[in-house]
This record gives sequence, structure tokens and C-alpha cells, in this order.
Amino acid sequence: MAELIWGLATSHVPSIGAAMDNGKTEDPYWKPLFDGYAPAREWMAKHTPDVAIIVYNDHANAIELNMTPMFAIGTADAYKVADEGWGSRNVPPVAGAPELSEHILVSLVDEGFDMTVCQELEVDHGLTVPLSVYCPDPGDAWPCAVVPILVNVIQYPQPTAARCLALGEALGRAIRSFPKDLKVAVFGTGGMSHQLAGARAGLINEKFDRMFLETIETDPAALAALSREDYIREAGSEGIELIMWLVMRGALGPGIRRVHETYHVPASNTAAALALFENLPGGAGQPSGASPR
Amino acid sequence: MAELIWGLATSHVPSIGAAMDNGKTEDPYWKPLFDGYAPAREWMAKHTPDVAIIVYNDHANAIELNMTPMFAIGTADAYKVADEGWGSRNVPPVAGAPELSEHILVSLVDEGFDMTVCQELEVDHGLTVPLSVYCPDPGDAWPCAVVPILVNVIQYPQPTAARCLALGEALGRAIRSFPKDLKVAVFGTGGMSHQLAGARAGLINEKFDRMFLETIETDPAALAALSREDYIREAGSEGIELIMWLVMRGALGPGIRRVHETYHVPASNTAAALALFENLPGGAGQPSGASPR
Amino acid sequence: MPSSTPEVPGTYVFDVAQSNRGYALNRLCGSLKDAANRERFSADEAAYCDAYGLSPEQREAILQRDWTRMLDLGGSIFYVFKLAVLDKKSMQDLGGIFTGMTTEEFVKALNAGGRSFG
Amino acid sequence: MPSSTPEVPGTYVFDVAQSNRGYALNRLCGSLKDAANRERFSADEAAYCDAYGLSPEQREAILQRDWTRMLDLGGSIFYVFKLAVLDKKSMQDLGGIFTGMTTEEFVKALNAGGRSFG
Ligand SMILES: [Fe+3]
Ligand SMILES: [Fe+3]
Repeated sequence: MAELIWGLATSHVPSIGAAMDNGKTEDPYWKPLFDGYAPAREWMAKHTPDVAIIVYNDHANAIELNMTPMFAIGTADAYKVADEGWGSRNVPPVAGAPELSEHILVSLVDEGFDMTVCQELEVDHGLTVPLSVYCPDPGDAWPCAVVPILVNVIQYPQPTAARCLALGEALGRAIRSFPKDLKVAVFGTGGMSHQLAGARAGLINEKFDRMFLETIETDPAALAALSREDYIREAGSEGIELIMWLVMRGALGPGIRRVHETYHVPASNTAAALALFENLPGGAGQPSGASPR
Repeated sequence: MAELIWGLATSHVPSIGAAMDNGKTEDPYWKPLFDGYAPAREWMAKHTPDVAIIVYNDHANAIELNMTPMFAIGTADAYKVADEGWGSRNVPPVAGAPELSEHILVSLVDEGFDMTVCQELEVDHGLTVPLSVYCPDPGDAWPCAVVPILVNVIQYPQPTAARCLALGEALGRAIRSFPKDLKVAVFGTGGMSHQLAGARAGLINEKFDRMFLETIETDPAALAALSREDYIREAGSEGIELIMWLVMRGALGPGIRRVHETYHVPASNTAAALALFENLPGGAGQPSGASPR
Repeated sequence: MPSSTPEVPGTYVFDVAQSNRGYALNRLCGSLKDAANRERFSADEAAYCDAYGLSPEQREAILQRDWTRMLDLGGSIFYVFKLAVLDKKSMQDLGGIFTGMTTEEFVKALNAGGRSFG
Repeated sequence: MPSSTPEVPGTYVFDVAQSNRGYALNRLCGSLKDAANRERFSADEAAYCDAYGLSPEQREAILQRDWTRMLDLGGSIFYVFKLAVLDKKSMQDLGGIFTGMTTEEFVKALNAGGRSFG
């Protein structure tokens, strides 16, 4: 059976990818952030998954406003890297894991999650930057296949935080029931606090972010109980991306160990963080008593 | 508050629309079907809704296989009639009800239904034929605005029948909580038994259809308990469209009255039926104990 | 364990694996809902096929109008039907082809109450 | 009753009503992710706007690069940003504009730990 070995929470700020693509990671502006990644990267390099499930949101690239899925899953053999309007990132194309995608899709739909199915999908910085955070030098190919899971965080009504945690719990069950010996990692991406537009542009709320970083490990149900308005007020209109960390957290069992974390302000307009959790053996139960709403 | 006045179950076979568009409703082939509609049409003409919520599926027209929503809702001001490859039907464009759409959308998402949002949508025979069944001579404009709700019935995994009934129950709650005095009707479309391809093409299962026509009134939870395989085996690969009737049924309260029904074989390759239910006052409870899966 | 794709003899169940397999073929057929594409297709079918990245088998099935094979290669009936319409074929014509009958025989079976199984 | 669109002073919350209102504007800006469209836009901005059915106010806001007004008229920052990129503006430039600061002041505020509220 497949095994869920770790979960990574990470910001997916485009400029983090650009800093890597343009060799700026040793610049004074960027060095503290990338130094903070180092211990996690070393640990992950010793614990390599066959497939990464990457929970992210598209940013006006693959999804247009005519049709906005709430939750979507990619089921393709391969995913092209999107040109977001300033040229595609010079990173490898993303290999899919269509069998695992189909298994997860059917499991989730059987459990009452109304997944949109993407048979073709161009992936933007929301997915490729987390891959780069995991693997800074992929060469010609990423070291793992990918199952993309997309969440609507841009258009109200977003899914509730509780629904995201419930999706993660169902995702964990789906992974654990896949009948092949695969090692799987789950990425929850986005955040932390930031707001791009309006009079509050430039908002950073370190107090909320630190609370979230702690509580995502110890009491995800408490974070699932926060409303959309709580997230937007405290973490900013784009900080609501943090609900995607709850999908990752839900997939992990109750027994997890924090391997490493780092928090840095700013990455362009954003508070950037990384938190890496090892999924401990025997942790196949549920992390919370959240209702499926 | 808005009031749900009736629910209509009806096939949406394209040739039913074509027969009307081409003045063939008195031909011997079509006359029995349209005669069967007459009493329902008379009753509906005396009980006119302001808005029709039409639950249907797209047939390779507005939705392509790159992105297949499980459940979607239209939120636009207006919907163009699709050219399905043989010219658009010569019927009026469809006016939207964006405020009611948004209210229903938010209600459903708050309750944990993962709706895809369609801000632009061309509607095909799945939606326009039921409108013609309701209103054969619209003139320049349909007599009601429309909220389209789309269900994936084409690609496995379809939502389970139980999930469709649960969606309908949540839809009923959403309609009843809309704070304007509107009369609303709900259409569940598609079916009855038919299979277009494969060695079983031409399948009709009148026994199953008659059971379904009866049980949709008396015990929808029993129909919600049937598996996708049950539907496909008994009603054919396209007969699984019948799960959309359960959305309509779920929206109605427990107290309903059958106004009229008709069943006719064939409409081209399909068993065609209509069943009209008045929603009785005070029927604001739930029609079933179905779980939300 | 999740459910698995329903298996019903004599019936295509279009699942994700089929959708992946038939993706190029269905995209091509779906494109024929636009009049301009229908013209371009009719003007040079082979060239049109080349632009859609079909497998050699899919290409052959389309060019030869082998309807059953299109479905065997991942076609969805709703997409494939748009090509049939271009050829002025009805769903009854296809029904006859799928079942080894003439169109007349197929229509007669429907008018007699449809084909029953099991 | 369902929830309602969060209201947070100083913050745009992009909901269905906004999406409907800004649909043409966002479609235009989103189209600029394709290089060919960027060329066509730059060659004749007014004609490009006409093809997207903008409201007169939206058209003016785009032609005048009134970034705040674009958002007031239903723009989503992720769409509008593609126009900013065409103009070689960064998200920090926009941040300055939205908050009445110079870009340098805005960047400085971020480097000092970001702007805090409440
Ligand atoms: Fe993001
Ligand atoms: Fe249909």
C-alpha cells in the first residue's frame, strides 16, 4: 500500500522561484529565506517521495473566470509549465501520476467531495515554486511525479477552512488505500499573511502567522473553525491561501513530528514560511473532529 | 421569502426540441408524447414561476474534457444558446437570475458542496429542451429567468445518487432562505432509460423506468441508495442521467402532490417521460434521511 | 477502497483512463461544433487530424469512419456524434452500426419498445 | 442564512457580483498572458479594448492605467497584474500606488516587517 511519508507547508510566492531561476539566492535580500530552507531540504533529500500531491491555487493562468472550480484534481500524464505573462519558468515539465490521480479522485467523489477533473492543465507558480522549494536543482526532470489539487481561494465563496481540513482527511484515506508500494508526500502551499491590493496592501501579521504555524501542528481543528472573514481580516485578502495548508494537515495522521520550520518577512509583498512534518508510523487515524463542512 | 412551487422531471432528448422547432408535434411519431405533456403544460401555465432552476448536464458543448466539473452553477446575467454542431436552436436566449444564483452558490458552498462557478455559459439541449417542454411557445423571451445547475453524468466517477439527493435538499434550503418574494420551480432533467453506444445500444427498460417514476415520489432515499453500476446496468450508460431527478426531488419538501405524469417510448433512442409535482405548503422539512455521500 | 469503474457487458463506461486515452480524438470531434472547423476538416481531413495529435489508430478510425473503433479507442459518444452529424448520420444510424443492424431494423426495435436485456 | 461577502475595510473581496461586474476587464487583462495578444494590445490599445466589450469606465481605467479604478470596477488583482507586467511594473509598484506611497516607501515598509493593522 502507498505510504504518506511527510507533509510540507510552504509559501509559493513567484519571486521565490524567480530568485532561484536568476541565481539570486545568495543576495542579501534572499539569503535569509533560503538559509532557512536548508535543513528541511537536507532532510527531504534523504526522504524522497515517488509522488508529490501539491495542493495549490491557480492565479489567472489555467483557470479563467468563466469556470472556477472549487476543488479540482489533475489526472493527466504530464502538465506543462504555464507562461503567466512573463515567459514560462525555465524548469522541467511536470510528470503526472494518472493512476494515483484516478484512485484519489474516485475515493474523494465516493466520499462526497465534488471534484472537478482536469484532464489537461498548465501549472503556474503556485505549483512549480513549491517543487523548487523541495528540489532546487532538478536538472532535466523533477525527482517525483505530481498529482495537482487545486483550491479556489480567489473568488468568494471559497471553501470553508473546515471543508479543506475534511478534504485533507479524505485525501489521507485515499492515499493509504492505494494498492501500490509508493511513497507519497503532500504539499500545502500559499500564504502566509499578505494582501496585494487595496488600502491595506502590504499587510503582514506576524502574530497571526506565528499562531498559525504552531497550531497547524497541534490543533488544526481550531484553524478549521476560523471563518473566511477571519482569514481575510487577519492574514489579508490573499492570506486566505492558508486554508490550503489545512488540506495537507488533514491528510497527515494525528502523529506527526515537526522536522523544521522557518519564517521570513518579506518575500516581495508576502510573509514567507516553510513547515515540514514527518508523518509518524501508525498515525492512520484522524487528526481532528472537524465536521465535513 | 422565495417559495418553491413545483418540481418538474423531464427528459431532455434533443429530438423533442427538434420536433417542436420543426412543427412535427402532430406527426404520428411525436403526437403521443406531446399529447402526454398537455395536462402538465396547462397546469404549469397557471402556476408560473419567476425563476426556474434547471438541473441538467452539458453534452460536449460548454464543457470540454480538459475540465469537467462535478457540480456547477451558472451565475451570469444571461446564457447564450449553444450551437451543438448543427446550428443553434431557434429559441430565445436565456435570462439569468444572478442574485438568486449567488445566494444558492454561497448556501451550497457553506454547506460543503464544492460547486464550480460558471460566470459565462452556453446552454445546450439539456437545458433548452426542458424549457420548451414547460413553455412550447415562448415568443421573443422565455417566461422566467433561469439558474442552471450542471451535473457530471458523462464521466465516471459521477456524483453518487445519494450525493445528488443531498445536493437537492441543500438546494431546497437555499431557495427557501432567499429573502425576496419569488416563485421558483426546479427542473430535474434527463433520462429515462437509454444507451447510445455499444452492443446494448437501443436499450429501454420500461420496468425500471416505471419503478423510478413511482419511487421518485414515494421513496427517493431508495433511489439514492442505488449505485452508479445499478443505474448503468438497469437504465443504460446514458440512463444514469436520472440521478439529476434526485436533485429536483431533494429540493421539494416531503409533502408533494403528483399533478401529472406521462411515459412514452421512443423519443429517438430514448424512453421519454415527464412527472410534475406540486410542492405542498408546509413541506419545508426533508424528504429523506439520506446521508450526504 | 473506492468504487471501481462499473463493468456492464455491451456498455462503454467513460472513465478517467478512457478520457485520457481518447483525449485527442474527443478534442478533434468536439472542435467540429464550430462551423469554421467543420469546413477546415472537410477541406483536408488528414491534415486536420495531424494538428490534433491523434494516435495512428485513432487517425485511421476517424478517416475510415470506423465508429465502433473510435469508441474502443477512448471516444465518448457525445464527441464522436459531432463527426457523425457532419456526415449527416443520425444517432439511429450509429445505433444500427453499433449493433450490427440496418438503421431501419434499429428504428423498428426502438418503435417496438426498445431492446431489452437481462 | 448563508454567509455573506466578508467586509474588511481597505480590502477588496472578489465575490460573484464583482466577478460579474469585472468580467470583460478581467478577460482582457487575462488575455495578456499570451505573447501574441500582448503585441496586438500594444499596437492599438483602444481597438483591443473595443473587442472585449468593456464598459466606458473600464475602458478609460485601462487606457489611463488607473489601477485603483480597475479594481473598483471589478478587476481582480491577478488579472490586472498581467497588464502591470506588460508595463514593466512590479507588485511593489502597484502596492505603492494602492497605498499612496512611492515604490521605495512601500518596499521599505515591507522590509521593516510589513504594514500592520488593528
Ligand atoms: Fe498564491
Ligand atoms: Fe442528456
